[in-house]
Amino acid sequence: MRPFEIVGGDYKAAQSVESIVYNPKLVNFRFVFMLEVSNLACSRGDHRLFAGLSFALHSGQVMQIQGANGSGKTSLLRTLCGFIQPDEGKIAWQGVDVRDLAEDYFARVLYLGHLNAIKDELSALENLRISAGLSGIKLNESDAIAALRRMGLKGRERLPVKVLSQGQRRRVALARLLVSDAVLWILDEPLAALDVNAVALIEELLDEHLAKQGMVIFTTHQPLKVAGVEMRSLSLS
Amino acid sequence: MRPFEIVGGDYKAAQSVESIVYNPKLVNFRFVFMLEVSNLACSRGDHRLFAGLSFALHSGQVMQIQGANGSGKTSLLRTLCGFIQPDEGKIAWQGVDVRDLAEDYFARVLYLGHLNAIKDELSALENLRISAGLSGIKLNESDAIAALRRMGLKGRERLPVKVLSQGQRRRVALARLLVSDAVLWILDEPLAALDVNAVALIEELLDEHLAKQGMVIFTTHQPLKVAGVEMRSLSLS
Amino acid sequence: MNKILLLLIMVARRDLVLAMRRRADVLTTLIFFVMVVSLFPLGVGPETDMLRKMAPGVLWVSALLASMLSLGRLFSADYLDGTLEQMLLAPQSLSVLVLGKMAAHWMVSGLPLVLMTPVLGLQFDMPLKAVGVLMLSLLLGTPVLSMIGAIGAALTLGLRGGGVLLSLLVLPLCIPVLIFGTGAVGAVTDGLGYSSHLSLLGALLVLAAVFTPWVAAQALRISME
Amino acid sequence: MNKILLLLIMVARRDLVLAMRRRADVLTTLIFFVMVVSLFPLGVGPETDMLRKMAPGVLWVSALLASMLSLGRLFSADYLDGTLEQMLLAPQSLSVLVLGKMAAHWMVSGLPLVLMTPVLGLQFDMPLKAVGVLMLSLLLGTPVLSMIGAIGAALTLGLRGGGVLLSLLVLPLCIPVLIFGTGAVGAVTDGLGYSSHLSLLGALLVLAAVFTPWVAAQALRISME
Amino acid sequence: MAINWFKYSAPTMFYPLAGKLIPWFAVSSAILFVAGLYLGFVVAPSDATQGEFYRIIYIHVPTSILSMFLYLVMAGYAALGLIFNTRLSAMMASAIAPTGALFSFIALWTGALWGKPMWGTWWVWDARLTSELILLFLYLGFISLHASIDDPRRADRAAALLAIVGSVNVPIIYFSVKWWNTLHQGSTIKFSGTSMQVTMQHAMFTMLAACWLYAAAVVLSRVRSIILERERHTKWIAELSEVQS
Amino acid sequence: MSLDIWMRENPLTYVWLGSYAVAFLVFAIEIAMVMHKRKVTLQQVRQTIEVEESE
Ligand code: HEM
Ligand SMILES: Nc1ncnc2c1ncn2[C@@H]1O[C@H](COP(=O)(O)OP(=O)(O)OP(=O)(O)O)[C@@H](O)[C@H]1O
Ligand SMILES: Nc1ncnc2c1ncn2[C@@H]1O[C@H](COP(=O)(O)OP(=O)(O)OP(=O)(O)O)[C@@H](O)[C@H]1O
Ligand SMILES: [Mg+2]
Ligand SMILES: [Mg+2]
Repeated sequence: MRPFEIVGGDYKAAQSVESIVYNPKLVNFRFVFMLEVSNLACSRGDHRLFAGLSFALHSGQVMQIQGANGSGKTSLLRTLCGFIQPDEGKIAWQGVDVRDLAEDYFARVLYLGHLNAIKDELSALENLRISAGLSGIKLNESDAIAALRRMGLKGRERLPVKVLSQGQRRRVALARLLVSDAVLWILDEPLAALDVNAVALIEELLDEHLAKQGMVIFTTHQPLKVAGVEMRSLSLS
Repeated sequence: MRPFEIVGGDYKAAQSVESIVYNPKLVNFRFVFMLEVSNLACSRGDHRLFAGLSFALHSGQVMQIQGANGSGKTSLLRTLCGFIQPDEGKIAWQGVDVRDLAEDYFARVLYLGHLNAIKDELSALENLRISAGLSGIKLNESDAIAALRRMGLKGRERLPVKVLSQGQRRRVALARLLVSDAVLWILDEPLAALDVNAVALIEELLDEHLAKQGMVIFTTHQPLKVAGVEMRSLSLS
Repeated sequence: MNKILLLLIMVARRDLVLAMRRRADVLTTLIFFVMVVSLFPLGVGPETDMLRKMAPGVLWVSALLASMLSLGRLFSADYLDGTLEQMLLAPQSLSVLVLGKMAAHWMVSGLPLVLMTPVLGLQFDMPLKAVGVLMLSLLLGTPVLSMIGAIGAALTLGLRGGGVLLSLLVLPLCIPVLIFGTGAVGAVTDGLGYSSHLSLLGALLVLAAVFTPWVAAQALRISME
Repeated sequence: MNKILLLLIMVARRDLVLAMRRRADVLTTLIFFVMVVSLFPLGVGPETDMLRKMAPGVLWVSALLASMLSLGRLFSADYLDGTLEQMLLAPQSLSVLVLGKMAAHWMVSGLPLVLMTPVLGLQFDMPLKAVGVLMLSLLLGTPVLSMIGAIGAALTLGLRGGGVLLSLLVLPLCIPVLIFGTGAVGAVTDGLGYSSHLSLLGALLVLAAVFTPWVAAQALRISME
Repeated sequence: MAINWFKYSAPTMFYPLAGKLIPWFAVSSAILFVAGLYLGFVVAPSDATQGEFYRIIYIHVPTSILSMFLYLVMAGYAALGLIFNTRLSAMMASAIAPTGALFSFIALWTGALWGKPMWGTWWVWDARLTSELILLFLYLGFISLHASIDDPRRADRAAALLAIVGSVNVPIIYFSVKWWNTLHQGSTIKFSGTSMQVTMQHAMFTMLAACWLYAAAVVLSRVRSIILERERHTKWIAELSEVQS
Repeated sequence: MSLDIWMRENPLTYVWLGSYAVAFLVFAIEIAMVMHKRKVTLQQVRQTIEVEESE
């Protein structure tokens, strides 16, 4: 199986390389991507959460959004995903406004919010395969099981998710990281409810993703270390 | 205002001291309480989570339940609350089986689970007053506001909870700790979604509660320190 | 006793506040009722005679539907956000809490319908006396619907295998209410005595008020395990 | 094209699997339908002539209400657990996803009613030909109800008063379907041609299939903000 | 020189303009109401078949027509707001809705009152009546949806979508109801054949104009409040004289 | 029945009271509501401005 390789420097060419049967473990985003945020402002209700926010994130970089409870971290991440219309400012992917790119941008993004996006009635296995399907990846059963095992869910793959513990549910959601081909990971408190082993695993996953030139933006109130690259951080007041 | 004082050694006498207009800050449980768990066993589905679990907790003591994701911490806490019937074993409060005590035991317990038990449509203020009302405490508005302010929710007291951030919602739920007269606090990951300031506040609250001879059982995957008393810990495999 | 009453009022008020938070809420239940009632002529055709005969049945069925539709939220919201756990842990009788919730549900979804009935009755060209009896029968019957419905709502909370069977059991329980309710109106238009129907409804109401809170409370405990 | 079809099937299958997991949901829609239809003879009285005349209207209104009853869950479960966010982020057309969900909803809440119709029609002593036309009209009409309903469900996402507000928005929009549907049956019992009614229903179906997925997708984007 | 229409689509410009227009609309509406009532009740003769009862027409028809017209206007503004993302259009739409609903309520009420002496019943399930009732439901749906959503921007957009879908549906509803009804009941009690007398026409048009002006005045005044409410954090609001006093 | 008789005897009163009086009452209520809303909004706006200035 050939890995999914994008070697050109042209964005449109990169866009057209699609639906290759691929092995996520071998993916290497050799193409250089860039997310550029300029002068972003967002308010909820009467509160102005942030304004004049500008930064750029390139392939292989990781950024932590810091801030107290209610400072607007989640709102920022959701704005980056396009759920919230910013009051002002622009978010550009490869220089193009993400609202114009729409689905072409979404295909590059993996978002994991406070909510796990899993169905209580379905098993971990079904959940993972369906959410992969939604992001356009056909995942066969054995790959899915392998991913769940790596997340420490051995023996729980076929239980309905509603009987799992809080941490196990979060692990099911996080298993998407293992099977996704997205470049930009947007993670909102990925460590919530996880025990120490799981935290170490997530750190490992981030390292792997960054090593193959992925990009990560995340928030967390717990300490999280990445090896190899410098972690940038952005503080919301 | 006189604090709520129980000075006798007789359980029944303690039970009859009820509905005194009281100031939670002055409460001091001088009566010695005891929770006794003997030979407890619990299984969910085909999994035996724990068996032969025995311990006793006295006034002024704190215990952390430790264990990996899915090891049964939440199940244990819910068993202690009486939501789950144990397979074997007994839970006794002051030597009496809690199932026989029923409401008399519930009046002593404050449980905070993974779920916040707050209503999205109501404001933080209304939520707090209602949940206090449910546990039999009449809370006037200024006390409730004071409690919410202490939880760092100044200016958000009257917003519908659904617009609050994840951490702010958790703080609303935790504000119950400030207004409750329960002896035994059962806290399931109280630190989830909280920022560092809030974690420090919770530690402070636990110290206060223990200092006035309360009891605490909690789980957490994050480090948490209590001053003054030795923290006991129980590991589920 | 006094304490129990206070608790009941507190719980009911909480649910009413929740409902009133959207002032449109109560109004929409009402409009729903009006709309369902108006749909039937559209389906059946505009012949006045037939419509007049159908009227009590249509109004009763619509009232049943209106209260059914809002039943789903009775416990499930509390279940999903964890409030129900806290209620089970409350140091007071769970039955009283449940009764409070039932009362609030009726005030939001039953009472407004009763008050709206005269207008709709006139749309169907019902005689005035029949409208009066219809209102009375609804006044006695809709609380029973809320109470029986609460049992169903409590049982369908956990929804494992047994849920299906149980919801099957609850729906037919509402039939007697419907039969007595429409029977009373039928009797008055036929010139017969309607008081026996109404007193039967009253008996159902008393019976329901005594037993359903306890049953629903037990159902809740079962569903929560 | 092929890819879109695959996606559509995947989404629909997912929703069907979910519905089957909670079999109670499917059954309650059906039971609700049967109950409402059967309640009418109880409320209206046993005159065969009148019942026969009412039958198509009653069946249609009940079908409309039954599909309304299950609409609340169409998106709200996905909304509450965060799946909807993921759907908005899917690198495929949201309209197709929505169409898939509509199809699944119809198969769960519309199709069973159509299949149940003959039994209920005979209960009302309808002539066989009328029952056939009724089934056909339901077959064409219930998908439109699901589609229009989906718009309402998307607009009321996450709002309190969901179910009832939803019906308030959707029921007026569904009236043409109801009228053409019952009109077809009325025409056949009056010995007139029914094909024009059915072809109008068909036209509504095509129109709805073309526009509603897009509208509902827009509504979802608005509601998620 | 071309007029810059977009100039007045900014709330800053529209607010004072509306303030200036409202008194004119209000006063001329009042005058026309008085004139219309005079024409209708004093000048116009009583009808041959309906006697005095027909005089309900002078309030019934204008309100009926306006209730339908206002829905179109509302949907139009809503569509503008949705497509061009102009703040003012959405505010106009939500300002029109209550007035439209009240007009359709009055149309229903006066119609019912007319029905009693003419048809002997308050209500029949006639095509016109039924579609007017549905129109009221559509208005109420718009208002309820708007009121149920806290965030005004989201409320505007959601309600706009509903209004547009509704406006597509209104003609379908009208024709379906009309067709459904004619199966059972021929055209009944309208002014069969007899063309309306000239004075009656004058009276009716006067009343129509009065109602129209009234609606304009009320809607503009309501939209001014909405502008104030929505823009209360901006500087130009703080500088308004009525705010500072 | 009694309404029918009264109606036939006093058609103009019926028309006036029934439709015009109700219609103008509705208009009056709407006007009052609009004016009340303006008053309340102005108050609200002044309040927010005060709060913002004090911050
Ligand atoms: C609740 C009952 C009624 C409702 C909802 C209603 C509704 C309407 C509506 C919506 C219109 C405007 C139609 C148009 O401009 O094309 C209208 C016009 C009219 N209505 Fe009614 N109506 C009712 C009862 C009556 C009654 C009882 C009469 C007389 C016996 C009547 C006589 C008229 C006349 C003469 C017009 C003007 C016709 C025209 O210009 O085309 N209406 N009505
Ligand atoms: N309608 C509103 N009115 C006022 N304030 C609002 C409104 N909606 C949201 N907010 C505020 O906006 C902020 C949203 O914060 P957000 O969820 O982005 O925080 P966060 O940084 O993710 O916090 P956490 O660490 O707790 O998850 C909160 O402070 C909330 O109170
Ligand atoms: N029906 C069932 N069949 C099999 N296993 C089950 C069933 N129900 C629950 N379990 C298992 O029971 C355990 C419940 O654990 P519990 O929620 O108590 O864990 P926890 O220690 O609180 O974990 P966390 O730290 O993730 O919150 C999980 O491992 C779950 O997989
Ligand atoms: Mg957050
Ligand atoms: Mg747990």
